[in-house]
Amino acid sequence: MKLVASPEERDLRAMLHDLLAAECPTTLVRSLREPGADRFPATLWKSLTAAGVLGLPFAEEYGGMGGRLDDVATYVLEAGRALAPSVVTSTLAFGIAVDRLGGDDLRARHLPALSAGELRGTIALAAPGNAHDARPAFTAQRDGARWRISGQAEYVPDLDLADRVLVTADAEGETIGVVLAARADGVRSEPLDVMGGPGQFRLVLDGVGVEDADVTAPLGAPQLRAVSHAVAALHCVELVGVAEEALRRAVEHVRERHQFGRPLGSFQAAQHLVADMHIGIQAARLSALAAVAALGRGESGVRESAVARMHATKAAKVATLDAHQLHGGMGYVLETDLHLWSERARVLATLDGTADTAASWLAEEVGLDS
Amino acid sequence: MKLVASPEERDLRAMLHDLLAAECPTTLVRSLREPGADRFPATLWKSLTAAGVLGLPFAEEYGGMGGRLDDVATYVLEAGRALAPSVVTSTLAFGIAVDRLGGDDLRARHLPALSAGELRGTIALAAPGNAHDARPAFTAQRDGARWRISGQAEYVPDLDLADRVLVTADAEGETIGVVLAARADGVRSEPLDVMGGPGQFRLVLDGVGVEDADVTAPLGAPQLRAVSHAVAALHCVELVGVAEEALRRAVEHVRERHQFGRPLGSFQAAQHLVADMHIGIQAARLSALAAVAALGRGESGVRESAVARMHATKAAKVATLDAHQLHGGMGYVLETDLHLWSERARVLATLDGTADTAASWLAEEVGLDS
Amino acid sequence: MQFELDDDQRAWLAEVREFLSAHVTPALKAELAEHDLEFKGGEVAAFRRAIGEKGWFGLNWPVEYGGLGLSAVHQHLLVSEFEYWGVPGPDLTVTSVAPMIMRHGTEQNKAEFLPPIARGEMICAVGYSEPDAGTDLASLRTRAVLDESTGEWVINGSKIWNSGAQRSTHEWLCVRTDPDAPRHKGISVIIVPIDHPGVQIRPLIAWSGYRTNEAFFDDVRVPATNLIGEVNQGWRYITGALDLERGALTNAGDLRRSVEDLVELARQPQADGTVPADDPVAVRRLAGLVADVEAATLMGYEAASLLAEGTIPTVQVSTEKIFTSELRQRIADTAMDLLGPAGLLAHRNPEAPLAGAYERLYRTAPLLRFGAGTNEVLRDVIAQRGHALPSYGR
Amino acid sequence: MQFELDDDQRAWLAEVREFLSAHVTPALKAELAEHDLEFKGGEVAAFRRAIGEKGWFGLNWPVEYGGLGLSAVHQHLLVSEFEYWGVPGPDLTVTSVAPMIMRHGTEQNKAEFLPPIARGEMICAVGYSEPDAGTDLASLRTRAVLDESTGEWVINGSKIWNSGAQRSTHEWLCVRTDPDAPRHKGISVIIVPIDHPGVQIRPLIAWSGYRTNEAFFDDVRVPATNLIGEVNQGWRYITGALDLERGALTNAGDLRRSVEDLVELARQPQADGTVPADDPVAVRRLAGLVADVEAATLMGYEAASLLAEGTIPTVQVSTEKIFTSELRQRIADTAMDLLGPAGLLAHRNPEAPLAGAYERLYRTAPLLRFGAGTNEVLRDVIAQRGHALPSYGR
Repeated sequence: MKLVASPEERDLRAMLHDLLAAECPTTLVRSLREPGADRFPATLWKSLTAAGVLGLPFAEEYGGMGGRLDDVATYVLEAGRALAPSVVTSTLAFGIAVDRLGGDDLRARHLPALSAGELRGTIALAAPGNAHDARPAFTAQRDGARWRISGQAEYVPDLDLADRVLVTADAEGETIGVVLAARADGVRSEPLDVMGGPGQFRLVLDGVGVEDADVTAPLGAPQLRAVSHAVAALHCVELVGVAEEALRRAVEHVRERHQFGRPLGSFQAAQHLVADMHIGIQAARLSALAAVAALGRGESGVRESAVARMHATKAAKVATLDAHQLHGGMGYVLETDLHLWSERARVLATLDGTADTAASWLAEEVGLDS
Repeated sequence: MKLVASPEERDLRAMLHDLLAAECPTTLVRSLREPGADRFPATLWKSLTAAGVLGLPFAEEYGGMGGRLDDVATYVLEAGRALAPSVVTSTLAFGIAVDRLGGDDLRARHLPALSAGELRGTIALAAPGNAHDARPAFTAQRDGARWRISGQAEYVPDLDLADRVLVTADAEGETIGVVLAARADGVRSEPLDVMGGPGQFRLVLDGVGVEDADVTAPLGAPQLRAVSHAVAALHCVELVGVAEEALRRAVEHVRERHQFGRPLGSFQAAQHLVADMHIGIQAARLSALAAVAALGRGESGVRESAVARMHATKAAKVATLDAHQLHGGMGYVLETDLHLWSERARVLATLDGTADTAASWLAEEVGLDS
Repeated sequence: MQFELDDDQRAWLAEVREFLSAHVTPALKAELAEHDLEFKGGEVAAFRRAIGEKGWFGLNWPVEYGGLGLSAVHQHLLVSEFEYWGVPGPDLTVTSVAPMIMRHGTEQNKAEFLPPIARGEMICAVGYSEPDAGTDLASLRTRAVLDESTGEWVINGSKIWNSGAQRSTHEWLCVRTDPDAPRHKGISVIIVPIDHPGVQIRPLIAWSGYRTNEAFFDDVRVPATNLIGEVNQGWRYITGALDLERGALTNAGDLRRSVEDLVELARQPQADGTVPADDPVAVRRLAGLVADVEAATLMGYEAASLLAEGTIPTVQVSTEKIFTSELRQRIADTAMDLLGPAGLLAHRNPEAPLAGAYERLYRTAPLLRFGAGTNEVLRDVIAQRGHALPSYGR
Repeated sequence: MQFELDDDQRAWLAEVREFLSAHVTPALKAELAEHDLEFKGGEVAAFRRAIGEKGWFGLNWPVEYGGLGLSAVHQHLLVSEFEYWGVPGPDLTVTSVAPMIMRHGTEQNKAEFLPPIARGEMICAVGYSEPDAGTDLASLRTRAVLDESTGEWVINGSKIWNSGAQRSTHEWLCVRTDPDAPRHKGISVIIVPIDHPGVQIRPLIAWSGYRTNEAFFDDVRVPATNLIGEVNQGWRYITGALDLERGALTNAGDLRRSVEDLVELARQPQADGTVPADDPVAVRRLAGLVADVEAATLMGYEAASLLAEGTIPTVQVSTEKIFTSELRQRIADTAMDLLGPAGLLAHRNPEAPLAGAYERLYRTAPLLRFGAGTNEVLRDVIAQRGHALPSYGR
């Protein structure tokens, strides 16, 4: 037990921080969400690929960096601060799912391309609003040598940018993972206009044909949950990054802005808002990293994931809303950008499950389910 | 709709405030809770009787003042501030129950003596911790011309000081009210050592015989709840008084106490604690008085009672605990008395039901019971 | 205290509701959903005319100023009901500006400005805040200098959060008229027609989608008689107006509607078949909101009752403002939690629950925590004015 | 970062648990329930001797001072585990006073005081606060004057919240030695044997039932060598000790136990047959507490990890102190809500759930919100030291 970042962890974080500061300014973030814009951040993607981000957690034999899930968390924390486009995390989530659920063949076919930045992916593994509910949304039916996949899933992120999507399907009582080409025949994608702009989709599969090679062995619920919780825990880390940046901006504002002849930040009420944001973020940061660590170690991690979500959703919502309070009107107009973090916080605080949802996972873990 | 106290209401409150300030100092409050002390405040009782408090809500034909339930609230608010012994409220609750549930005969036999300060009473009408649950705790069996009452109830206040206790009993499927002599044969009283000292009792009835004249006509649940909610709403008003006094003491302390060369009360953090106590108390005060008014008008008042409890329990707990925070060590030692209010707050916040319990009443009222 | 509406109040509320039943049409609601308050002409304009015809813009003004002479409680009932129905009612011009003109204006001020306000023809944007002075109004720097030769005030400076300027006829403008006096002493209020040369408006779009403005004043000239009341006495007028504004902004009519709608929504099956109200934890949170709206409603009645007695209930209105603005944020957050991912859907999405009302409320809610006096400053007010705690030198 | 115990830490924890299994007897628990920490001799005294024999009073002291030379993480694991078992472990004398003597004391200080502390023979009451100076320590007025003729310090004044003085051997006393210097500059620390003539102790009983004291010093004389470190440098020593004290006070071991016990209790039928955990709202509140205890535990590990690296983690410890003290109050309040009227029963009532533990916790909890630095001052610390916000002149 040693809750201090190692020099390597600090270096990685600093490198990613600098990279994103240089190549992911809010002008980029904003331009990607303009109506009709190309949502793919090509230049940033290239830099992140070059920095090894897309291959961070994968074995070197698949072109990866051989890192731990904790290293992905280091990236995701900075991604949250910079509001880096979610296609990076979605692609990493796809890779993690393939790595953990697929066999050697699926890994070998996808992870090298993914690590090289040449393949983009996403997943539809858990129920919207409940990362713990990994029941398959689709059905798979034998059709000769192929499978026919049908059904629909909602709130699938970055489906518009993905080359591949990993879904789960009920194949006559067994759950299998299926890797689909996102633009195959019978795949329909409908945008869902959510807070903060585009990025979420309804995925409708109407008898899409896949080969056996694109299908995993039967999967157990714990195995599936370990993946959906790992992704959810990474989103918790992202929430922490979002919260940290909202706090940083608020602090910067109240240091500079004077009212009543003194910096706003010299008022005790402002300082206590900052302190409370800080406390909430500390709880969220430690518990989110603990969840990633547990899931990275291969544990079920449900307890840690639940704790992380309960703290991270709250910390990010409070930090962004209180950042608005500290900014006053100055943070409320669109041109000052703060709302971008507030929206990301509220969206991420919803998709894998709210604090109440996570509390139900935790209750079950401690024997309080009735 | 006019939420400003009338001159008459202001006068009554001022009179009661002065009376209690003079005759109910904390030395009295403290002496009544000493182990082995006589818990009856004889001198104060006399003054309150003379001031008409014991007859406030009863018709003049029964020796009462012909006031409204709102007038009782005016007393109870001041009683909360002064921590006036609960035997007064318990006796008023007994009177209100007799008045509302009994016939002319029961009223005529009890209310004049009660108004004259010659009779003390208490009630065991609702389940402990749930004022809305008015199912009878006792059973009544015919025994010739008499009834035999058996069963037990807990957290009956001031049973040691009461001459009469009104309970409800299941008489072969119908619920009846029963007025018992508190020291009749077969009545057993066991003290429950609760936070803040003596005052609550277990009442055990073992075939106690009563005459028809001591029994009410069959009562419906709404009728019984209207009484238990009226008493609970008065307790909410008492909680408001408790909170107001905790706030007053805290404000006085921070005005006088200097730290870092200035009054504690000049720190913005202290001011915001005070402001938040104030806000909570305002919500509690208005909703508690609204509940008393609704129940005084003869409405079911469940909604208002629930709202009042949700606000009053919270406001009183927060106000007392934050008063401790503002006092620091000075309010934490027994000799400075603050804990007397804190204990009263926590006890009253529990007995008729917690905020969560009250929320379940409210949910039912707005059609959210599932 | 009387916790029930009396006969007169009940009749008044019935009249208001009858009016709303007749005039709140689907076309009006559709226009509001699309354009908020920003659309000139059309359904909202017609609705405003209908209000003017009832004389309700001056409902609580004395009869001598063309008002109906009704009480602050009538005003409160009307405003809350308009909020409940989700339509704009009497705005700050009639609820805050006009009362200050009545109380402090010269006879000429009253004669010149009150009748057009009562008819709904004169609408003021409120020019208090400046880019470098947000909550700290007293440090404002917009200057007005009297040109003795022409008898005109010459105004230079700028204002921010100048909401509604794009559909207003005048500015109720706070200016510094004595730069040498202590901060609070050299301030005056001047009425400036918005179409005057030298006035320029630049839109600012808020997170809520609401449009507010910056306003610039470049050698703007108005007659000396446009000064309200006495010169250098403006601080009193604007603090009085602000108290009234807070009162008007903090009714809980819209919050009551939000919570009622949410309770109803929670009882319906969602797209995935689940019913939010089947979850006792969701029900507990809803019950908390219901209880809070009840308290907020009572706070509103109390403030109105005190106003009707002739006091400006500064502490009560501060309490109500803090309570309702923080409640608004709780409602929005609870609603989004209860609705889950579907709650993220924005209002143009046909599947959005209640046309995305709560997604929007989440974005709208922050404003009232810091607007109209930050909740921090108002907490100071409660402590200092309500409990005589010493100022710490702000 | 490593989120698991390593082999060494696991072995250490096993050793601590083995010790506790052997020594935490029903007799010890009974004495603690009856006498808290106040009882001289008896089971608690024997337990303390057993700790001393393990060398655990100086477990994280350097070997040169008679310590075991273990890390702050070992210390943290031990203290948390002792808290979890509900028994007193190393107290402030070893966790805060001794480290300051090691860091700042003269060679004679170290030789004279450290060995008896390590043996558990010297126990200090901490004399900081005075009746007129609570949180504002720097305004203390207890005076020490050096009598050049005898080479003795002569001490006059009084202290409050002098906890444990009745079972201590010495005072770690904060005194003013230069009345003319600025507030923070003229302060020194002097060790005063408690049985010296002129020292008087008056009990103060707290709401929790805990006994603390006022201590009076009337011409008390001690040798000049009882001064710790250098004269007029005491402010540094006590602020350092206070940071360590906060760290020691804010472990969440007892809170983890409280929550685990409450979860267990909630699953049992109460006297009236109802099971609290059948209520999803109760379960939701319990889950919140479980999540909070996990976060508090991680905060404790983080602070210990930083301490082990040689930094005094002021901001982290402030965060942890605020979080755990407010959590303690939530646990107590939630428990009482869940238990209903039975939760009001005090500990001598045989029917009280868990011997009235939560009724008592409700009374104990307020202390740690204001004690050891009020949470308000510590929030200032987080903002000012953690985020470089300007001091407002406290």
